[in-house]
Amino acid sequence: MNLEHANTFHLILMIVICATIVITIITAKRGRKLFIRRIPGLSAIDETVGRATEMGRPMLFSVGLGGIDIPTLQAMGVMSHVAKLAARYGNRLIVPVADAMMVAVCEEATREAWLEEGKPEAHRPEDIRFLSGEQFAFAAGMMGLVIREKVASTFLFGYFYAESLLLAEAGQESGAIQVAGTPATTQIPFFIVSCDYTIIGDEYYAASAYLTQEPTLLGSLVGQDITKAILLLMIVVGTILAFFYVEDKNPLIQLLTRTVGG
Amino acid sequence: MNHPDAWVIWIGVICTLAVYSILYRENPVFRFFEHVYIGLAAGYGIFTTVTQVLVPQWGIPLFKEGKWSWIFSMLIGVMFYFVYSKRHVWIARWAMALFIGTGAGLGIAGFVTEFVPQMKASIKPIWHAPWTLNTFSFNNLLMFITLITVMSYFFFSIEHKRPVLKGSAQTGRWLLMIAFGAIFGNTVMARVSLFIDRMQFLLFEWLKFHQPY
Amino acid sequence: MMQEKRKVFYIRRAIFLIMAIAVAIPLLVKISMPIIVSWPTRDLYEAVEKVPPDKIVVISNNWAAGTQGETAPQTAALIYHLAKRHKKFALWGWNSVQGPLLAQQIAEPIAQKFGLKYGVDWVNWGFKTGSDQMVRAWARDIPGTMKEDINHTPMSKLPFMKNVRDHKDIGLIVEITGSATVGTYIRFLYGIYRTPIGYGCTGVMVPEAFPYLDAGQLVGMMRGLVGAAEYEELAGYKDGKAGKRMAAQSFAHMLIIALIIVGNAGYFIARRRKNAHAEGGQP
Amino acid sequence: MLKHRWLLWIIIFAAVIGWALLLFLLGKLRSREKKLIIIVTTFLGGLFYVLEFFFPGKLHLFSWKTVNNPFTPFLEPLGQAFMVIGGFTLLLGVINLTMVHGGNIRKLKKGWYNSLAFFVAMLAMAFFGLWDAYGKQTTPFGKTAHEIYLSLFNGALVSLDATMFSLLAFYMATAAFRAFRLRSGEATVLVLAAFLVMMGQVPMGMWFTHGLPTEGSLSGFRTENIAMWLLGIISMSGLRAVNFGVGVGALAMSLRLWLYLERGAFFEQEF
Repeated sequence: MNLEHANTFHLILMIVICATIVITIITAKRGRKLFIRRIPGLSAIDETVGRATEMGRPMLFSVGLGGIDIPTLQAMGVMSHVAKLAARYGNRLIVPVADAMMVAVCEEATREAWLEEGKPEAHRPEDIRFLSGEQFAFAAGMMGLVIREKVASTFLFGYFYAESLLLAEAGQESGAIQVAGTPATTQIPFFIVSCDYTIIGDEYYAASAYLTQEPTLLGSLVGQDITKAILLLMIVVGTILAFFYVEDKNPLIQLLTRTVGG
Repeated sequence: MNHPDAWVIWIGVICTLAVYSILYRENPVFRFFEHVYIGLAAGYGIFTTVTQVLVPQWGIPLFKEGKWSWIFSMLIGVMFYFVYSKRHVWIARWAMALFIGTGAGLGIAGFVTEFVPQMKASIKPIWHAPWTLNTFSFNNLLMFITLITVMSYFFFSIEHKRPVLKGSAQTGRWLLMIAFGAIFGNTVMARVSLFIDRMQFLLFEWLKFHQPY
Repeated sequence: MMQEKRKVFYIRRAIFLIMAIAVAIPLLVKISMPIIVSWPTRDLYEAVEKVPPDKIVVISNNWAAGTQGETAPQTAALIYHLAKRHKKFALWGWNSVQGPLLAQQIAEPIAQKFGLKYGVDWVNWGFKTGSDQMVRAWARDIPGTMKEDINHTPMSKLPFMKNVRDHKDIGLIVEITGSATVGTYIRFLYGIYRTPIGYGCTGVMVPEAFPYLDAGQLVGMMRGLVGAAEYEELAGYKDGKAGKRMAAQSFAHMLIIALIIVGNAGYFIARRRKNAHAEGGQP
Repeated sequence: MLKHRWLLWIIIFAAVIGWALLLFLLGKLRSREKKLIIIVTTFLGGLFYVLEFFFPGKLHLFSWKTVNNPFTPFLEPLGQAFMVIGGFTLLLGVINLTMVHGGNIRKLKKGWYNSLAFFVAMLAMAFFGLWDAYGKQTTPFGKTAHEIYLSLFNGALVSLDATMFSLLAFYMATAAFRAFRLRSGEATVLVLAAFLVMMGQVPMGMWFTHGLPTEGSLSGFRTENIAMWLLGIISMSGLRAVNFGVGVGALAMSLRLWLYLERGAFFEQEF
């Protein structure tokens, strides 16, 4: 919990994990064919964009409440995919933002998406809407936005807290198709009850690989799988060792405790 | 706030009712108060940023204590504003890159600090010496099964068709749904309690109803 | 289709209205609600009862205004019990500056009611910065770490501190918190000295606490507001805030449960009708 | 640190000019070179935190010398610096809001008065708050400013926050009504778990099983015990398993960003 520095065990573990991920990325880049199973929630993204286009109503993509950090940058990856689709089909994409620094990042990412589709003049910077850095002021603003702009589809990706259900219910109220995913695990139940498609757990971090089919990202995904297998194996071995646990006097357990630390 | 002024209560009541009006439908009153709310929050953001960050953490070290190197944190901050310039947008990107890099570095360190203790906590004896009925823990067995099966559901690079993995992933999904249901139920208490709070404010502080308890 | 939409619209508003009424009525009309005490709260109560008279109870207030809806009634119920039994207790906190201050506001009227003297029967050590290292040092030397109380009175001037030196003088520590702080006590007090630790936390934190409880690292726990209400019931605290809200809380929960049942009944009826219709439509 | 005040101003002035000059000169570089600068910056930014963490707190070199972690002393000032940099980006949000709402007012779009209300609220809150913190408080105006600040904060902002938060109680009720249908096996267990936990948390729900003994194996069927068991055993380990995956995903993403392996929104474009 209050680990200040890594010990040798942590260092070795991290070297193994990082090497695994980097190696799978490199082999994937060299052209190894990789398989990724179907992830229903992610397959729905393209379809959701298509429906908004048919209805001729705008889409809304929220990247959550985070600043420039890992979960939010992953949401940005999905956002730029959706932005490219929006640019291709000539649709509007409204991006409510809750962090001042993210205004700049979102502005950049959307502009790039429109540029890549060859329509830089169609990019509307005024659709990047900073609402508020305060949790519930942001929620109020976004609820109003969803209902007033009559958005046809909403995407809720990124780090959300208690406001998750407010945002999703506003979309539900206005009849939008909603796709949501968050690494904040305790908020997932609220997305499940009020969104059409929910991306659960680390499907969230698989999203950009799945959507772009970029070899680098697919390779990374395979590396993640191997890493999870390593962690799983460690837990299994640890649990088997724990069969020999005698109160807290067993040297094996003590050794384990000392190496794993924490 | 033990004896708030009458008009503070009235402001509170108007704000409360305006927000609850969205329960009927989006309406001009809600819209007005939504804008007021965002305005107040923005103003409060300016206020806290100045009083808690810019003055004590930057202004005082720089101007009062003469630590001149703090000027650079302002210069880096200003770089973000180049996002509005098409030609110089790379300057903003440069500043963003610094934040992305630190975010990544913290992410790598954070993995160890967050998950190694959790891994240790997941290793629990299911049945330990002297291996009698008393030392067998059904709960620990169940926790172990939940952990394994749920993790197996999240393997992406293998098709969930092989019998063992299929069974495990399916079990994992069911257990995950139980977990989500329980979390939903657990959150109800906290949210309802917040609403009771508001209701007490409206009934007793504003309408001055007699408190029966 | 349009009619279906209208129906959904009205049902939704009806639910909102019923919800508001379900909460308002038990607040306006006294509805007595038998409080059933769950075992973690009972265990905590009994652990407090068992503290020997020569030892003190420490209430660690690592909560702040944001979670006071749940944590303040817990603190009040606990202090009421301690004051009623004339057990010596100390307040402090190291996670939030507000915690010990808010606890002081709770403790003063209760102590006055039972004629307890500040500095003799109870103290407030105030807020101390630092976490793990400070708590470790504190366990070895309480007056040395604290130096002065919340009113800046030196420890040596407080009669309460005469027999309080280190962890051996603590009969029980109750951690009341809205964030993940209890681990520090479990590792450095229970882990090293086997000092009993009690716990009061917000409802959303209950799942994380359960393994500690199961392993005996925590002697008992108040789970959110309902835990506070149960403790009030055990301690006989009639003016407690949590108990008064339990009727409204129960009504709201039961309403949601009823809604689930009604929703499903409607769903199954509609499905059966649809099936029957489909069968009827077959040539 | 500095003896003369004017020296400080000269240094600040020189730093600003030097910085502008540096940016101007770097602007002359070709876009590939600029890209390289950005990649290196990202790497260095991450490298510091990685080294700081993986370098032991105290390194014992065969007992003849002990080296303290050389990076840890910089951790706090660096954190403070990042906070200050973040503080300076504050206006990005304000500019965005001003452009949107200013546009509404200028063009007298439908609902322009809402935008006006936004400006009034923002300026009032910031002005009276800052006056309360830094202005003269003893003057009559100072006292009024204090009063206005407090009523804006306690009366309006706190109520708005609390009320927005409490809307969740309503939405949870409708969401439960609408979505908790026993359509499939998975949905059924989800609903049952939510149902039991809700029961086990209020006196009325616990009352249904209060006849069961408090001790022994039957006590496990009391609603409060079922609720705690669901939360403490299945929820806790289920969420932990999900979090392992999420953590690994975040780690992989961190690695990709750090080592310039990410293909996403950021490093693609030529300048």
